[in-house]
Amino acid sequence: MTTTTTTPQAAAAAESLRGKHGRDGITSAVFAAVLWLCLALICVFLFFILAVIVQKGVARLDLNLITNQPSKIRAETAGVQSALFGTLWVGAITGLIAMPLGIAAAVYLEEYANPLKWWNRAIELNIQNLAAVPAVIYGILTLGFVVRGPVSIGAVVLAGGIALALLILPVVIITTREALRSVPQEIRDGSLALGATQWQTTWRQVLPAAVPGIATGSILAMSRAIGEAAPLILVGATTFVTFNPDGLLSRYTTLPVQIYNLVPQDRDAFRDLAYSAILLLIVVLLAMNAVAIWLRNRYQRSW
Amino acid sequence: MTHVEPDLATVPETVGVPGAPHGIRVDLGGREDRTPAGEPDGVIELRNLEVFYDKFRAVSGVDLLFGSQEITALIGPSGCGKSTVLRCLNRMNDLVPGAHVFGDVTFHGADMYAPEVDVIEVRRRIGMVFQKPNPFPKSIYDNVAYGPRVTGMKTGNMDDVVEQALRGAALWDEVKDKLKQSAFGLSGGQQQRLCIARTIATSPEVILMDEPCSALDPIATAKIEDLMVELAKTYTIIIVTHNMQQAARVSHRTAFFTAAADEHGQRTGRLVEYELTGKIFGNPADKRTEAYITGRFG
Amino acid sequence: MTHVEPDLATVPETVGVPGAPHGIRVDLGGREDRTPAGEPDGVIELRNLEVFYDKFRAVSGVDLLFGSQEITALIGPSGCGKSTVLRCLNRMNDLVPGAHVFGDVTFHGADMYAPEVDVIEVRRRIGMVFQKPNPFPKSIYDNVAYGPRVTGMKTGNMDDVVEQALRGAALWDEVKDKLKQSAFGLSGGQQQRLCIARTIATSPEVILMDEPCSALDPIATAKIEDLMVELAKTYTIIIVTHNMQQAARVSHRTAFFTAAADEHGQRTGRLVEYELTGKIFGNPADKRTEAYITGRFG
Amino acid sequence: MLLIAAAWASVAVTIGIVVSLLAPTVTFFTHVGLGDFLFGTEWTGGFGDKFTWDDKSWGVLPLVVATFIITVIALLVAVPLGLGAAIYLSEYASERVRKVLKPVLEVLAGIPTVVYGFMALTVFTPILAHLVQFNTIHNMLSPGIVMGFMIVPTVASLSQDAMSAVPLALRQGSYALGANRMKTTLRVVFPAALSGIVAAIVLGISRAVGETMIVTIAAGSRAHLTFDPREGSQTMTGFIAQIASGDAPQGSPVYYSLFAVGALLFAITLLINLVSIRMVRKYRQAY
Amino acid sequence: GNNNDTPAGGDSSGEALSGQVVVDGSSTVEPLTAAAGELFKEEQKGVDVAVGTSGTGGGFKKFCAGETDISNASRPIKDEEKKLCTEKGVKFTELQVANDALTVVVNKENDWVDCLTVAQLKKIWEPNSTVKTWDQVDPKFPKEALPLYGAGSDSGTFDYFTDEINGKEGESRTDYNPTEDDNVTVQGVSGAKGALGYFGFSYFEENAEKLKAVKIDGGKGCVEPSVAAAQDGSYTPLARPLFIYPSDKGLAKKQVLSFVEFYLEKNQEIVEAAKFVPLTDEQKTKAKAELDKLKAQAAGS
Ligand SMILES: Nc1ncnc2c1ncn2[C@@H]1O[C@H](COP(=O)(O)OP(=O)(O)OP(=O)(O)O)[C@@H](O)[C@H]1O
Ligand SMILES: Nc1ncnc2c1ncn2[C@@H]1O[C@H](COP(=O)(O)OP(=O)(O)OP(=O)(O)O)[C@@H](O)[C@H]1O
Ligand SMILES: [Mg+2]
Ligand SMILES: [Mg+2]
Ligand SMILES: O=P([O-])([O-])[O-]
Repeated sequence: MTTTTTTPQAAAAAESLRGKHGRDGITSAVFAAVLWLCLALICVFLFFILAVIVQKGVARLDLNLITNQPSKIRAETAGVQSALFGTLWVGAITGLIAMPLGIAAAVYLEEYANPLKWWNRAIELNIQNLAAVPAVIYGILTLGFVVRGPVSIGAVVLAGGIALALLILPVVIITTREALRSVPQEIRDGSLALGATQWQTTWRQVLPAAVPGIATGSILAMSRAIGEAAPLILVGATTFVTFNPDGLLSRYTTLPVQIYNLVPQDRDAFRDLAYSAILLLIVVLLAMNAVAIWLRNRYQRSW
Repeated sequence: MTHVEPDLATVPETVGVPGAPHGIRVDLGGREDRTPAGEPDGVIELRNLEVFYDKFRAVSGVDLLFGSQEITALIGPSGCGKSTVLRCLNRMNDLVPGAHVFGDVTFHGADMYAPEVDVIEVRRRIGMVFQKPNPFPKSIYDNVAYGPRVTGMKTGNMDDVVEQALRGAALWDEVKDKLKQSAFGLSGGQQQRLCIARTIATSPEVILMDEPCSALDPIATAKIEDLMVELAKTYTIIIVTHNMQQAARVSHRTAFFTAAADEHGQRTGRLVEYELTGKIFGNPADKRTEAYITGRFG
Repeated sequence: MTHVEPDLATVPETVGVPGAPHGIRVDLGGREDRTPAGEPDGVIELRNLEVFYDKFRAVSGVDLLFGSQEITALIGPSGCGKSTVLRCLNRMNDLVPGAHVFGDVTFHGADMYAPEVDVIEVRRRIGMVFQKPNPFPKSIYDNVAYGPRVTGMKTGNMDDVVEQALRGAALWDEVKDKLKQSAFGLSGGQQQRLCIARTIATSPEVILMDEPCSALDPIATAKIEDLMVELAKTYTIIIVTHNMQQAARVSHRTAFFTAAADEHGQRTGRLVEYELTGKIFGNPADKRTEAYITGRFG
Repeated sequence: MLLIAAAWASVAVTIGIVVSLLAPTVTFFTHVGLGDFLFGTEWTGGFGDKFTWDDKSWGVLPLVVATFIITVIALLVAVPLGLGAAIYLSEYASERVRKVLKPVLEVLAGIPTVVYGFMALTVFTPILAHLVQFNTIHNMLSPGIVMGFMIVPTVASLSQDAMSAVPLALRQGSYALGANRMKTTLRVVFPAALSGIVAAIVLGISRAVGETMIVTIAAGSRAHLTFDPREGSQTMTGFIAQIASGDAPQGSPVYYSLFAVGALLFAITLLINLVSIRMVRKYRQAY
Repeated sequence: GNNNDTPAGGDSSGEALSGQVVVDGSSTVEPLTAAAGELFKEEQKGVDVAVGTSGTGGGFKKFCAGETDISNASRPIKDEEKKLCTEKGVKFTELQVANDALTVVVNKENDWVDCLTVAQLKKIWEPNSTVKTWDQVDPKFPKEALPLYGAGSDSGTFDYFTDEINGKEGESRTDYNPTEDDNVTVQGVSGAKGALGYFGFSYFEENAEKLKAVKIDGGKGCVEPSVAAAQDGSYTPLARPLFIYPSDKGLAKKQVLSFVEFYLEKNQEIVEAAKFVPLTDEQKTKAKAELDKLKAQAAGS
């Protein structure tokens, strides 16, 4: 495409188009480099943390970790089975409480509530606020109402599940609403125009279409819950437990709580164990995140 | 959204309408002969219809009588309230927050907005097809069977119902081998016909269509237009369209709307002219209608 | 997006074009007399232009010579590649991921795509106005001053530059008292003129406009059209429009594009006819042009 | 109806929080003046029931200041990094790069805070000790920095959403006037997305203020008024975690102080959040 | 599980037990009870021992509320606590399970201090103490900052230390780093050259390579903390007994009684596994007698 600059006039035009913004180009490049550096730094930090954990944790990442119970005597073969099971129990309870409640609330707000009514707006604002309330506050709430206070079930696994369910409830509601909102209005109109009721439309069209979004959001919320320690320490997850929970009213510990107790331990063997437990927890969480991402990519729909 | 340019070879040849004042050529598809004369034999009637969205008056003072087994086209520039009027006819406006409907809307003479009326039944008997094909994310079969299922219709064999509806929508031959496949696999025109089949499956009397072809290419458009003409033998059809050629080609009667601003700058849609389609395009009574159909605005 | 219905009183009366084959009435706004004869005195020239979006060939084989201080209209059905061609003219296609431009694009004979060309300079000298008015969320003043500032133009007093540009866009009187107010407070038509002022402020030679009036009401449209005619005394203007009446009213020359599908179903845009506007609307050489301007497709 | 009940559950939770915090807090303030609480500079709540109402050592300022300092440090890390990353992802990165990097950021947000806490204590504090002279292993600098990285995804992801929501037309308008990418980003996109960006930062602040494990582990449990980030000091959340895990005897002053601090924390995050919601509302229809 | 408790009564030996033993209280005693629980589980697979660390004071609060079966304590129960338990109808028995020597520790690199007198410790720790650097303790010491780590106020260790050093239980300066978790003290002291802290002997033993124990001069010369010194009483005033307090209600459950029996009978083995200071023969005999009384009680009820 360089055959055209023949006439003197064209040569002048070509000259006039030539770069006058060289310095501009340099600042621009520096700016891009700085941005790139920001991302690089974040990634370096992440990989550094993961590397430290893997390096220190891989030594004790053996079968003992999940087949054995914690031990004060035999640091070298101690495991975290009770904590792993505790985490699963608490996670399951959290999910069973938060998901139906959160999804139901989201369906109400998105499909039924009249957004012009003040009380619905109040609920909405309230949920946004709850999403920013610190986790320890949920711990205090559960401690005051469930562990002691009116319900008084004590420091049992159900109480831990309730604390975490309250914590992620607003997140589940918000992400579910997002998912419902992304189901196009045409689907609803189409169903209603055929004579389906609002409930049939919601149950048979909107919810199934929103399942991937709801699942993704819920999994991310659950993975946040499973990594939480602060509220559980408040509601009395016990530190030394050598048995797996066997019911809703069983005492328990969870992986984050166990890690909280293990890492600063004096014997190196315990610290290695702590890092393995961290590794185990992160593997569980990354697996959950991966499922969420997979779901998102797999079912992402362009309507 | 993709917008498809017509393949010229398939655009039907148009014929000049004798007496069209400025020579604009509309194609009446050889259907002038079927044009009913005089007042239509009404199925749905609007009297002094007025619709508000909150405080905003979207349309006002609309009187219309829709003829049975006819195709009525609603035309007019964007924002003049065509869709609003159409949504009044099967109470879809109930779903729009803030929408309020005043005036009389009667179906075979019965007030459609009376408190005792079952809105579900209204919607079953007055079906609707939308601008963008909106199949459900289900199989083709389930799309068609959805309406009969949710309305609890007493149908014999569901397979038969589905086949009937798909045949009615001129889609059966194209999909009969892949009924269990997702409806999203169909082309836009097929999807729109599927939506029509879905509507037919609930045995409605009236079918409302809001710009049913505006997302389709000319070939698909031609198919849907043929289908509409076919369906008009059984159903009453009311169609909103932006495409005047389409209105001219398929409809028996045409209602032209426009929106005029009042002293406060509020723009309210009004019915300008309602006439046999041949008359509207051949010899409009109103200057505004003429300006619109000759392409000077809109 | 609101779409405004025209106030009929302001739609200019049209005049029949003698010899227009089917009586379509186009308004040449009394500018036939200015129509230059023969080959235009070219500012930008396209030779054998071909544009791909990834593997998709959007337009192909376009040869065009845009005349200096003329208004050239690009018309054609949706998807025929008008916007694509327009974006080649100031290298906006560089920003579209996957877009590749082949063939020659010359500006005063100089290759616009040569490696040593500063694209910033190209865009400063070949301004662009978009379909939807897109003022920045800044004050009116800052909107106009933005271009000179970011391109580091050596201007004297910025206030003067802003005033000149706003006057050039016939907006000064309407906004001179509220220069510090947000541009979002302006009406759609004013916003579009602001965008034109913004473009003028960088002293371009050419102004590209992609359907600049399609989001405007008829009054605003009329103002912009008048402005274009005025601007054509100083600038070279290339406008994409869907509105044939508009093309007929303002342009000196018209290029008609269409897109035809090849054997694989790939639809590639091609230039059908490029002629003086009076000729295109009065006596098109190509059957497809005729079909398009008589409203039979598109 | 069940659905409505579910929606009201969120309100019930709020009422529960307020009720569970309010009554003990009121009791607390019958003994300690609000002014003494808010502006007192000495906090001995950590000494549990050894202290009585008369000790006049219920000034919450040390906890608040520590919370503030750590939050500021966290923001100094999170805001530049988060915004840099957001701008890169929104304006510079290709779709493919974005698809890879966003999940990476999410991983950062998914790492349990206990882990961050121990990383701060056992890895970052020793590294920082090469650069800064610490008196104790507990300090506010290290948890602040680590917390900053923890909230980077919050800031980055929401800011990126805000910037991506800026209409393409504005960018095109800028490019067509001859602006380059940097100028378009800084002068058009960034200002247009500012309300969303501010909201993202505010959400980051409320996460930092409410974060517990990192500070409990790495900032120590000594509540004292200091503005020196090289020293450790207990934060509000740290105090709550310490007392609650030590099981404060019901009825003792420290038991009530737990709720008073909890109420203050709740009030602060509520305020921050209301401001952010207001801000988003106000500028939402900007374009 | 907690719902399959085995009621006590009859001969429990050889019989397979099940159920939970819920223990809370002193963080000093926790490793010992946890070790006992672990060893017990080898004999009784069905019994689960859960051990919490709320501190001696915190533990008694739960204990008296009936939430736990056994409370660990690093000091004898106080009169107020007794009263609280009586009010709530919780009866209990005190059993000594080990000895301890409260150990004052400094950083390994601290080469200026070897022995501290009680008076010097008091100067450092008394309420409103203004000591901030070592030279304020003794002009011979360098001017090195003196960060302090100590037990949290819910702990028996705090009560014991303040009582012995400052002369009144609970009296202490407040501007130190209080913690229920002795590992934090280990971290803190090993992390700063001038730092000083105190905790139980077993914690020191496990961290002997990281920390340096300070000899204590209680008036009879400098004495190093050691097993022997703790047992023979020469390590004054910081040698102390460690206890468990089973409740009568707890002992009514077979698995709890059996656990307590095990705790005392296998005391030597448990104490060694957990690296604590064992009981003297005299203390053992006393504990045996208490145990027999309990057994008789259980058989009688
Ligand atoms: N849900 C709504 N809330 C508020 N105003 C509405 C709503 N729907 C439509 N309107 C307004 O009512 C007027 C009529 O709208 P309507 O959609 O009926 O027009 P239309 O003729 O169908 O236009 P188009 O051809 O663009 O579809 C318009 O001014 C529109 O902005
Ligand atoms: N960014 C893009 N990526 C891929 N394909 C594109 C892109 N932009 C346009 N196209 C395709 O290129 C063809 C020409 O598009 P273009 O926008 O130039 O048409 P147009 O004539 O301007 O149409 P309209 O009148 O609808 O604006 C169309 O088929 C369009 O789908
Ligand atoms: Mg409409
Ligand atoms: Mg275009
Ligand atoms: O935990 P303590 O042993 O110090 O009570």
